[in-house]
Amino acid sequence: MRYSSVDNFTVQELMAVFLARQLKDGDHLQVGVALPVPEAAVRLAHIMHGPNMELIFLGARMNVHQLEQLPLPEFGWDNRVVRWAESYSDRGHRFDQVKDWYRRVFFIGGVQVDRFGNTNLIGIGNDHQRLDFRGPGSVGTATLTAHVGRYYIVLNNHTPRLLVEKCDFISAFGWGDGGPDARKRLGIPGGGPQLCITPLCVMDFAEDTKCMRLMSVHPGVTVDDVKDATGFPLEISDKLTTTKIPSLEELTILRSRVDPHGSLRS
Amino acid sequence: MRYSSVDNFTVQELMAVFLARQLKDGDHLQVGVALPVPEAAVRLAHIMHGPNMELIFLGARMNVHQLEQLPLPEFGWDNRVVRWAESYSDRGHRFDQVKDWYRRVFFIGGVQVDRFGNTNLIGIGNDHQRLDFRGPGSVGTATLTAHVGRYYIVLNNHTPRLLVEKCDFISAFGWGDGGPDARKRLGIPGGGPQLCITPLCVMDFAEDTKCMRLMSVHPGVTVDDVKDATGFPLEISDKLTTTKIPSLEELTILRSRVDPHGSLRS
Amino acid sequence: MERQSVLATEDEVVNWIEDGMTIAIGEPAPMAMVRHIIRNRISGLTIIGSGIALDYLIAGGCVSKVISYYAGGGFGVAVAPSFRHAAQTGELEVWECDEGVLTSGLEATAKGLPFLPWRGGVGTSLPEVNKDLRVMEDPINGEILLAVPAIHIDVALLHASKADVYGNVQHQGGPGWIDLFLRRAANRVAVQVEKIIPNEEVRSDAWATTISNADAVIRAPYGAHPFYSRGHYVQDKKHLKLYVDAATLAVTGEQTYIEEYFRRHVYQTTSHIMYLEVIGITRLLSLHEY
Amino acid sequence: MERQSVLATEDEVVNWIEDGMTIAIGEPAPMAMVRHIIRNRISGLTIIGSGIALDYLIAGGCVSKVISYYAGGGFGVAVAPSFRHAAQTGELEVWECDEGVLTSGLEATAKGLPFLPWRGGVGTSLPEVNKDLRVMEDPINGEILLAVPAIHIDVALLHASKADVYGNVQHQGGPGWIDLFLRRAANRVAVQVEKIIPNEEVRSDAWATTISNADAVIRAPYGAHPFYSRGHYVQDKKHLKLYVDAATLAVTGEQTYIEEYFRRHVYQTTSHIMYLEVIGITRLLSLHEY
Repeated sequence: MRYSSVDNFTVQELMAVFLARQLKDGDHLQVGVALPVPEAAVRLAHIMHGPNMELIFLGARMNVHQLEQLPLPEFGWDNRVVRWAESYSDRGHRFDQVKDWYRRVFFIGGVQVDRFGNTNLIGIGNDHQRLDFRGPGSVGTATLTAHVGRYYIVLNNHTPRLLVEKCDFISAFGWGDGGPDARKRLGIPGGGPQLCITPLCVMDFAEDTKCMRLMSVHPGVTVDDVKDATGFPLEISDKLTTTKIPSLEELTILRSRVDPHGSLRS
Repeated sequence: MRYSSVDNFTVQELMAVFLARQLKDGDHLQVGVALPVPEAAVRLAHIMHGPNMELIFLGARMNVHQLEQLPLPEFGWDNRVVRWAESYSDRGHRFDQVKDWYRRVFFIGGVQVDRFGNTNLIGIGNDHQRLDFRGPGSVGTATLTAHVGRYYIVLNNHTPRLLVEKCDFISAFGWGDGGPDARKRLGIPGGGPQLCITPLCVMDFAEDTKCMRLMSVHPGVTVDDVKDATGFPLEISDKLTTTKIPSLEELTILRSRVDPHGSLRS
Repeated sequence: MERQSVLATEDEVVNWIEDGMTIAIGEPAPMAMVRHIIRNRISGLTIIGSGIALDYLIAGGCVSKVISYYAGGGFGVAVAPSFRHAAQTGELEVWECDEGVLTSGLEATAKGLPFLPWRGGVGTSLPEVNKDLRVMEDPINGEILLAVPAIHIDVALLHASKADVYGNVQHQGGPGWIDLFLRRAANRVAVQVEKIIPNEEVRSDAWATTISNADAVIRAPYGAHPFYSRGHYVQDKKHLKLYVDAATLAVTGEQTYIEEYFRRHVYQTTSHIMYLEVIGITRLLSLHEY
Repeated sequence: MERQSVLATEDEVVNWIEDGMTIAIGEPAPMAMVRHIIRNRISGLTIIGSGIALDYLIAGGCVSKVISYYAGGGFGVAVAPSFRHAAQTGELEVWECDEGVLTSGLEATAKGLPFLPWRGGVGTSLPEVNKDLRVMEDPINGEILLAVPAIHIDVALLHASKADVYGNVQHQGGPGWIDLFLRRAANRVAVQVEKIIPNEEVRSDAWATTISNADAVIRAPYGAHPFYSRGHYVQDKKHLKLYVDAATLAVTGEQTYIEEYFRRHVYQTTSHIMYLEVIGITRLLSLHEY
């Protein structure tokens, strides 16, 4: 989706800039494969306000704040990103220091996401051994979402089939059946999903119920657009706003230093 | 103890040569700190008949068959031995591959050793928090003896206080209360202690009872010498022999290539 | 007496593999050996693997069960096509897990334990769809955890930069994240390498040795093609698209293209070197990393 | 905005340490910090450590409990003298374990788990003399194992070859076997190093980085003296014998020598550099490795 504003930015660019603003200096940022919006967001944040961020890609740890360009990888498994490494984050034992993942920030998608931020990468259907749609699998999401300090659900689409009342399977536990102690009751230490960012809007989770709640709509999108595209009754924040558009500086840095090849504009 | 044979070898040399003969090509040999007899034995075996042995010292793995000299380390923590390393055996995760320890051979001492080959490095006394003699602690012996293919008890002394009916504490499980299935009953996979080698004799473990049994006495030692020095009633093998003395070749290699400074002769 | 070399041929290693075994496929993908398994029409395997490399073995008819945390696609498909089809029709049993659950099972084996506990997956559907996982209470604080059973591997196949003939392997740019877990849990491990190096080079930087005592080392330059090999080449996107398109068509009933793909790249060749001849040196050299 | 340095002084790090905390001492021994703890008369510590380095802290009056797998001696004594005496009189609580039990407890913490199971120690006295260890049946096959509770560390103190100012540490000749376990289980880690190196040198061999995100890096050349530091110097046997003899006499009631030892090497100095001046450059340079 391309906005016809003065800046003529795309919704992917809007999402990346929004997400970059959520990231704090000192965060350890782990991006999975094939997620260009978070990939761009962590690079932009690192350049703009995160000299002490740590970027974790493909098992390598890096701090590349001083580099002139931090271009997006050409494809998911582009190992050239490890040329920036200062160390390897796992050295053959990926999960030997999850204790310190309270500093980590993670980004997750899904084939289904429910109103409590539980996500499904297993598949759609009733019978696990004969699914209607077989998903790619959980990757590391069950483990990462259990331990990271906070995470963001980032979706490339916003449809009623994707944002559902209840996932057929849960591969990453968000807020379970709801309530602020949903995770604590199960002894899950990580801070849980914070926001869900889609091409239409940004949703947070209501403090008391941990139900997904419309927080801001992107420029040109109406509340009804979002409601129609969502498979569950959506709460609306009483502070509902329009998603803040990228500043000139943000967009300039994004395009010149992070996404010179225009991946987010195609 | 120095024998007045033609070769004039010491009992430490006798023990080292005997032990070297027990080691097979392909064995992975792990020697703890401050055990000069096993240190010498693994080097001698490696040179004489073990081109595919692996020597493990201080977290380093090495195969040094081709070296002219494999001198004993000057002291226990002599890190110069790691200069021969081909890899590090643990890389910060010492116990992440115990599955393959069936290939490992280990050597153990103790402040007490009982008739079933259980060993004690914790201490002597009744009250653990107020011991009569506080030992150095278990090091890695509880774990190693549970998993290694086989191990040898090697003692610098042979006294009734050391070789006891029952250990005050057991830090490494040998054959428990006896019987060939003592280890299997507890699900302990390693092959257990094979021999106990002292300055007086070599003892094995009777097949049916797993009681320590006199297998050979060193030259000049009588069966009564051993009985008097042992704190439990000792079985005598019906194949009792005298420990075979070092050959000229063994002693020459030991002295010229393994122990040029004469640690085992002092 | 001499120290024994473990340098081996593709044929020697494939002879270790019997129908029905559990075989692990590392990352970068050991494609020379993957193709040789397909070429030898081994079947009924349980594969621990991921992504498109896993898909090759499924399309090649070798697999009845997968232990997989991820079978993503790329090149226009979200999920590896043969995996997706076989899983949906029920031809393929899927042992559902995530990375942390899988590595716990692999670590249990390597540590000689029947299980390891893990927290990741608590609250999810994993213990419902995978009955081998048990929800347990920890014996000390009573916390809720998953008990993951030990996962055993008959043969692990890996790809790396270099090794000496004694099985000392050194990766450039770090090993793939799962390779050392697989190595530690496997009864036997065979490592394809870009280059054989002298033992002296190993000793000159012993800390760089990532695997010791490999049971076999196979010389296989460009052996991860069409995937990447760190320090050597990037993945061959054109070739991968060719495969993915052919496999995607195949699951819709049009077998011609995948049959032609396998005929040309697998069945008509008898070795990795012949495969490289089919790909051609021009294409291979175009895949340089920087 | 700039990336922050974690370069710290001995004083800054010792200020993290409060009476009664659990402090881990790596190997090679971080003796500059060990001496600084004694100099600052911190007490009631639980120490995870081993050997003579542990003995210093006990002799220095800092320790009420040890989590130790090994307190061997050397230089004429079989067991570290102050440890042995304090353990025998009951002044010192000993959390009895072996290396595999200890690392299981450290790994549990690092993995965010309340416990880990371990087989080593089954059948031994360890669960009798250490009530924190529980004999358990595994929930899958019913095998007998030990459940080892998570062991938490407030501060881990380590010694290494080199680090950049951002906390990327590289060991020469491998880290001590337990250091990375300690690092992963610790809330904070401070690493003494022989040398500070530029970040570019770290990047040029990222695989050599053994610890990242150290909370503090302390420049301490010869900082492991009188112990060894791989790649730099061997242990100072004469000096260690001096200490062991003094400590051995002290536990027989003759305190003069140990008091003089501590006065000269710890209390009369205020920093590691002053300590090195006491030892003298001639002695230090005599400890070269090869």
